[in-house]
Amino acid sequence: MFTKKVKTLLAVALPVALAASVVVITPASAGGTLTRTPGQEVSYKPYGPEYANVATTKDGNDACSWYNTSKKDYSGKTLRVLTHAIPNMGKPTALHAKQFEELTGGKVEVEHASFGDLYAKQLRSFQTDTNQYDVVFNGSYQIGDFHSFYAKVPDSVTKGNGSLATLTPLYKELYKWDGETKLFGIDADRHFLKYRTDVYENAAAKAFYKSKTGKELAVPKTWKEYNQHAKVFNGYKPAGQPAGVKFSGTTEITQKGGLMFGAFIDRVAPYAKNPNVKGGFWFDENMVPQVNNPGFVAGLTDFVEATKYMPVGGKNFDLSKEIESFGRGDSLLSYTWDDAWSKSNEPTSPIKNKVKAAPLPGAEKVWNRVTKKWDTPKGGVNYAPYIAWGWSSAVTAASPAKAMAFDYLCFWANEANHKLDLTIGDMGVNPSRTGDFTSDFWVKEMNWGKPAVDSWLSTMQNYEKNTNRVFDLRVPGVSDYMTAMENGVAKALAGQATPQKALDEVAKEWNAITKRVGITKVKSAYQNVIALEDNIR
Amino acid sequence: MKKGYPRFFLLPGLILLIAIIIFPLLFTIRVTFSSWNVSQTGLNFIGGENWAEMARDTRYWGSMLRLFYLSFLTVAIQYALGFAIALFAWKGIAARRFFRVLWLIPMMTTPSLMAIIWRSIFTEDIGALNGLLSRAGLDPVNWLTESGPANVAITIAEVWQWTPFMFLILLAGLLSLPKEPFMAAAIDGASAWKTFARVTFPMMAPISIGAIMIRLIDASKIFDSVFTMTRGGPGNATETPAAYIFQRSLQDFQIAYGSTLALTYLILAILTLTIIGKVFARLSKPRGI
Amino acid sequence: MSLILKNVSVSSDKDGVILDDISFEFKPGRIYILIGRTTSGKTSLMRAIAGLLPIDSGEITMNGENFDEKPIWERDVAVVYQQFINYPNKSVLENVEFPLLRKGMSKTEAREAALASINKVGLSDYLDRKPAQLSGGQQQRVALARSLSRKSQIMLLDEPLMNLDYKLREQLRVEFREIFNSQKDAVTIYATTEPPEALILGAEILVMHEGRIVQHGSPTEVYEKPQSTTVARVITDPPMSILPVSISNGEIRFGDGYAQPIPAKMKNFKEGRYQAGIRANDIEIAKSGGEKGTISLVEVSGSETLVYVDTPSGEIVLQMEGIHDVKVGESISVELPSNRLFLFETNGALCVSPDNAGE
Amino acid sequence: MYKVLKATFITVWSLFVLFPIMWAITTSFKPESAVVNGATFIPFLEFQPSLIGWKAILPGPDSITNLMTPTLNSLIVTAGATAISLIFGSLAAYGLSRFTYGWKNYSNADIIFFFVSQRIMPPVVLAIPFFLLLKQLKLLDTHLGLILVLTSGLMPIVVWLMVDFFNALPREIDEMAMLEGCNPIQAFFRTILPLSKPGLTVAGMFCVIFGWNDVFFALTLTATKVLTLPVAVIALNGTVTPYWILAASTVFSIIPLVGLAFVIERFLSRGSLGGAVR
Repeated sequence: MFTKKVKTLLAVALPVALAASVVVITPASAGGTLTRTPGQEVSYKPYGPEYANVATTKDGNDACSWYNTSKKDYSGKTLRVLTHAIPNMGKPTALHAKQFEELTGGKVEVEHASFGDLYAKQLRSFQTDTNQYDVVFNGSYQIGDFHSFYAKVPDSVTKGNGSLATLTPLYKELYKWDGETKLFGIDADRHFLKYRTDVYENAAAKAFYKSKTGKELAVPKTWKEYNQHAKVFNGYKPAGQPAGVKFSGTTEITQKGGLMFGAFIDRVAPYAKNPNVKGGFWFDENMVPQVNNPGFVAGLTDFVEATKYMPVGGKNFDLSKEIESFGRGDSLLSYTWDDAWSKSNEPTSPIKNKVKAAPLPGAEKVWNRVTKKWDTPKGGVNYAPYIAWGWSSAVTAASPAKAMAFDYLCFWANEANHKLDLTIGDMGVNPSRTGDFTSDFWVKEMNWGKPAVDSWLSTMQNYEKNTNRVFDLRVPGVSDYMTAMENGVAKALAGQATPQKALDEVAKEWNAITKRVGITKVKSAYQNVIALEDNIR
Repeated sequence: MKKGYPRFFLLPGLILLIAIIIFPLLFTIRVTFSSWNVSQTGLNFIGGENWAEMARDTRYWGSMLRLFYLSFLTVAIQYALGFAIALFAWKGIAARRFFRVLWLIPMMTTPSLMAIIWRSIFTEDIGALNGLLSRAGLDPVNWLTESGPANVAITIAEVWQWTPFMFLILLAGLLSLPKEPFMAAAIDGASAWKTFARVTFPMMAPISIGAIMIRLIDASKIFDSVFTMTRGGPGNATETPAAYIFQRSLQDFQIAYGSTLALTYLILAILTLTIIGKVFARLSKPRGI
Repeated sequence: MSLILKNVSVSSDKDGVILDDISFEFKPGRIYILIGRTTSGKTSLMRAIAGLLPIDSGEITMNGENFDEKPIWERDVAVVYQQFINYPNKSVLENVEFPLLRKGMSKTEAREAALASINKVGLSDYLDRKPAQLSGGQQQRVALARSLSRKSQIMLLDEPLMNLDYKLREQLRVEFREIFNSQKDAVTIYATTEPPEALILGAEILVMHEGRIVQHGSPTEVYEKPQSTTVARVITDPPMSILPVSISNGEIRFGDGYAQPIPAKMKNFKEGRYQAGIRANDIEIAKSGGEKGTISLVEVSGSETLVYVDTPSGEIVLQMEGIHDVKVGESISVELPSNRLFLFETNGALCVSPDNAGE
Repeated sequence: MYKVLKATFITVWSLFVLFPIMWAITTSFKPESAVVNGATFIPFLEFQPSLIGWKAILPGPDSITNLMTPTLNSLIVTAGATAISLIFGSLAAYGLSRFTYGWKNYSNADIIFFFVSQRIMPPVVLAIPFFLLLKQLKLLDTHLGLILVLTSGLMPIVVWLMVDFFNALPREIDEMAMLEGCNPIQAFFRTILPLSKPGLTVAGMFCVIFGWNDVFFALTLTATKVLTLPVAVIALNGTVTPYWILAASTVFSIIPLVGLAFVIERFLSRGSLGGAVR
């Protein structure tokens, strides 16, 4: 009964499949179909109506410009690419794959996966020597798990007029492992504070705050202030509030498995990252986890308190819900990645021009793990921004087509593409090169408000200069450490354990992970993180 | 009869199944004695460390307990509701065919996709349910961030998805019942309730047991709804073994430890289901058909 | 050249012994009637011959070939079941053709033979019907036609008339006799619980009890000289009344009461305890004397009346021609003519049977 | 009273069944703004319907993903796994129904339990070993590989259903066939199989439902070539959850199976499902 159906199915399917393969093969046999001249205009418009409103730009002079790429011939060769779901990274990867195919005649197969699957799929491929992919995408914090499976990025890309030559110095460092560039950085993320100007720059709101607290309202300098503002304005109705949207104090990432560890680190760092204590933020010299020291506990206690001032459902927000919630005007304050920021600057945003950026809040005290005492910071506030990971990609060490793979990535991120990708919000490409930090581009080409852009750019430059920064735990097993931490934090947020008890459990779990992964392995990897934390490189 | 013929029937299926399953099973057993994780690839030998760790893993045993009530509760509700609607769809209902089709539909949907739809219904800020509540002037409920409501939400999603399975099996069973006992009951003047208790229900016992067992097996793997809707949260309030094993094995990539948990789970599940099966068999015997 | 069973035994865990050391030679061209109670092993014996029931020990040979080594489908045994077994998804014609095609007949040959066979059982008008669209009797005729058309060497019929109505039975019995007799080379074994059927079909009777063949012989032989009370009970319908008696002082005495002088045939017997059997139609209502009892049940069947009488010695069943007006609970005396008595040892073995017992 | 209760129950249950489906359908016609700014229910009144979700998944200039190839893959994989499970599963079920197998202390009941117990193992655990197995067999990202793996989960259902079904068919039919010159294999194929259509249909439907809806194995064991429909839909779950696209894809992917509900109902009404589950 079924065999009959299968036969009919095949009778239909086979000709279709054959026809499809003919279409693919035809241009390949003739090499690239697209011919380019130097400096010719680059436009995404031919690639679908969704790109109709995207600006055009001149082709760059870099090594992987459209013109230079069109000179290559990869006819008959195939690249296997594993990337994130559409649109974030998935969209540019697919777009540039199509363009690359047209320019070089090669074939680029793109597989999309959710963030969790992205990690699992490549790790599985690597651990079992299956060699399924030539190019993979990842979060740069996972470098500790993956570095040995990745090929070194050639100097032609990182130096001279390669695509990565203009990365800011901080990010050049972040894509290295033991001094070798292993990640192809196409994005750079920072966490920063986003606040609503229709409260912070509004006389009525300021008066309201003063009447409630007796203090002047200013952009929060500490997490204590952050929480207090959230508390006072929870349920308030700002002047520019979109109709029908309830206002609450703060929108944060609170769901375990939803990148909540990033939010937690933001809140904890200024309490626990002491500029006068060198040699480790996450662990001490003897690899004793610091995750349950009073600094971490203080940060978590704030976090737990803040859940009272979150919008409905706010205790179960992953990154996407955070973006969505703050983007529609749910709350006064938010922090973490750039996305919510971009969202609120989009032309259709209900809170356009009502949001500004500022550095992450600090703390009025900071734990000293050596003296086991709270220190009072210089200037009264300890700032310790978390330099969060961003999207990166890599060419696998086992790939039989490394040259083509690097050419593809280099093209992906060439000057012209990078510039256009920056303007398309949902692609997930954020400023990471020296040229990205001029307000002209954002104000003129993107039509963002100048005050907002200025506050944002100065925040980012502030981070480049700050010397008391926290970085991801870039060691093997980082996912284990982070999920264990998230699980403990989630328990505290849900009220199932006190912050101290929850983090004590995490510390116990961390010891087990360290033991499992191997203390020497973790320790030696952690030295690289310490170098970043202590500004040794 | 020669042995060849009986073998001809059983062996191809059995061998195919064993061939598919034997390697994964043996591999899983072997890997539990290794430390395969994200940074240690391959089958080294570390003795019973994983097993010892599991014994201490309160999160695992907590999820196991949770599974017990979650699976028994959902299957019990599914059975009761499934039986009820099967009785209604059996006879004496207008537009019978319409209702039968309608009530079957949830089973046809992809659980992992429906879990996303359920998430969009229960999501507290933009979800349908709180939207309706607010329109009715009621306060929103923390469907996914409070332990009680979160368990209710998952139960609702599971009941929606799988009651039709019970419904289908039970309705088919009802339709195949012989007519004579019902006539006899009618002649005796038994009330509707008595007919159900004395005739329908006992005659449906064997089929009920089969359906319940299969559902219990599948329900013990509750994963899609939990992982998509709450990720096991708030805290660990809705985490089931399948979700926890998924976290350990595929998110944290602790292949060895995850396999240890899974193997234990498998053994416990087989034991429990065997016992349940025996109990059912005994319960249904005295009334026998 | 015949079907020979040698020491065939089958036992099972659940029901104990099913067939107990059966040895018998079935000759071709003959009809054997297996008679016995429902669980006496008739069906099991047939299933063993057909190969459906594996035997534990012993040997079955057909024409000198060891049957045990032959699988069912090579034994060429035709079976008609008491239930009407046909292929539900095939039409009447297809049902009958099926075994013929399996035997390797060409399509035209098979069709011809099938049509002839269907004609024989009178179903020519129903060729295209599915079995479920036929009455019970018609279904059984399809089954018969299927078996008959095969012309097998062995034909087994397991109470084929059991589930049919009276008239059809009568009719088919007669037809059977003709059909069976026309199959010169085949061994036909016919199982039944009903003695009249056995008598009508004639041939050789095998009486089965508890997995054994307890007596075999021609119908008259078995009927006149049942070798035990068991056989007597099985072979007699309505059932033979069997009562304890004692012989002493030239008298035969039922229980403690009713006594008669011993008939000539029993003169030589020692005094002591025996069992006496008597057929229902040999019993009469006593005009005077006789064994006294109470009527417990009255059955009218056709033109005869069966009266069950409880007496101090045991239950007595008598058959009377015509319809009689007797009521349950009435006292009655019955006369048990001594010249019609079968005398058995207390262990059941036959001592003596009356003259012309078959009448 | 009873009638009122019954009518109420039927109404409430039907609404409950319909609600998520209606919600999915309305959501699939919502623009982003009607989703992320709070719940909306009534088209035109509360939101302006938009085809953005549907355009994203159907072929056309606005398509962000190709669901046609995945649909074809799902069809092939489901049909293949169903066919193999039905063939091998019903053979085994017939054997288990008609013959007695014994090995040491294990009886037919134990063998049946062995089959059914294959469903107990959570697929999560089997992901890695299956991955290694298929890698060794060079079957990763192939239809056959996925079909084999799915078969291990579907065959138990077939065996479970078909053993009961065959038990309900009179043994005398296959005995008769054997007496009439069929060996057991011929008896099965010529007489039992034609009688088993209702049972096979039900078992096949369960296979189709469970096979079509599998996500986990398809996610783990395939990449670009054998992307199945549910996996393609789940891969749309990006940084921002596009509920309107997901809802459209969900509706799209359940349409073929809702057709099955009609088929099942027809079988029910004809009563031919009866013996299938006894």
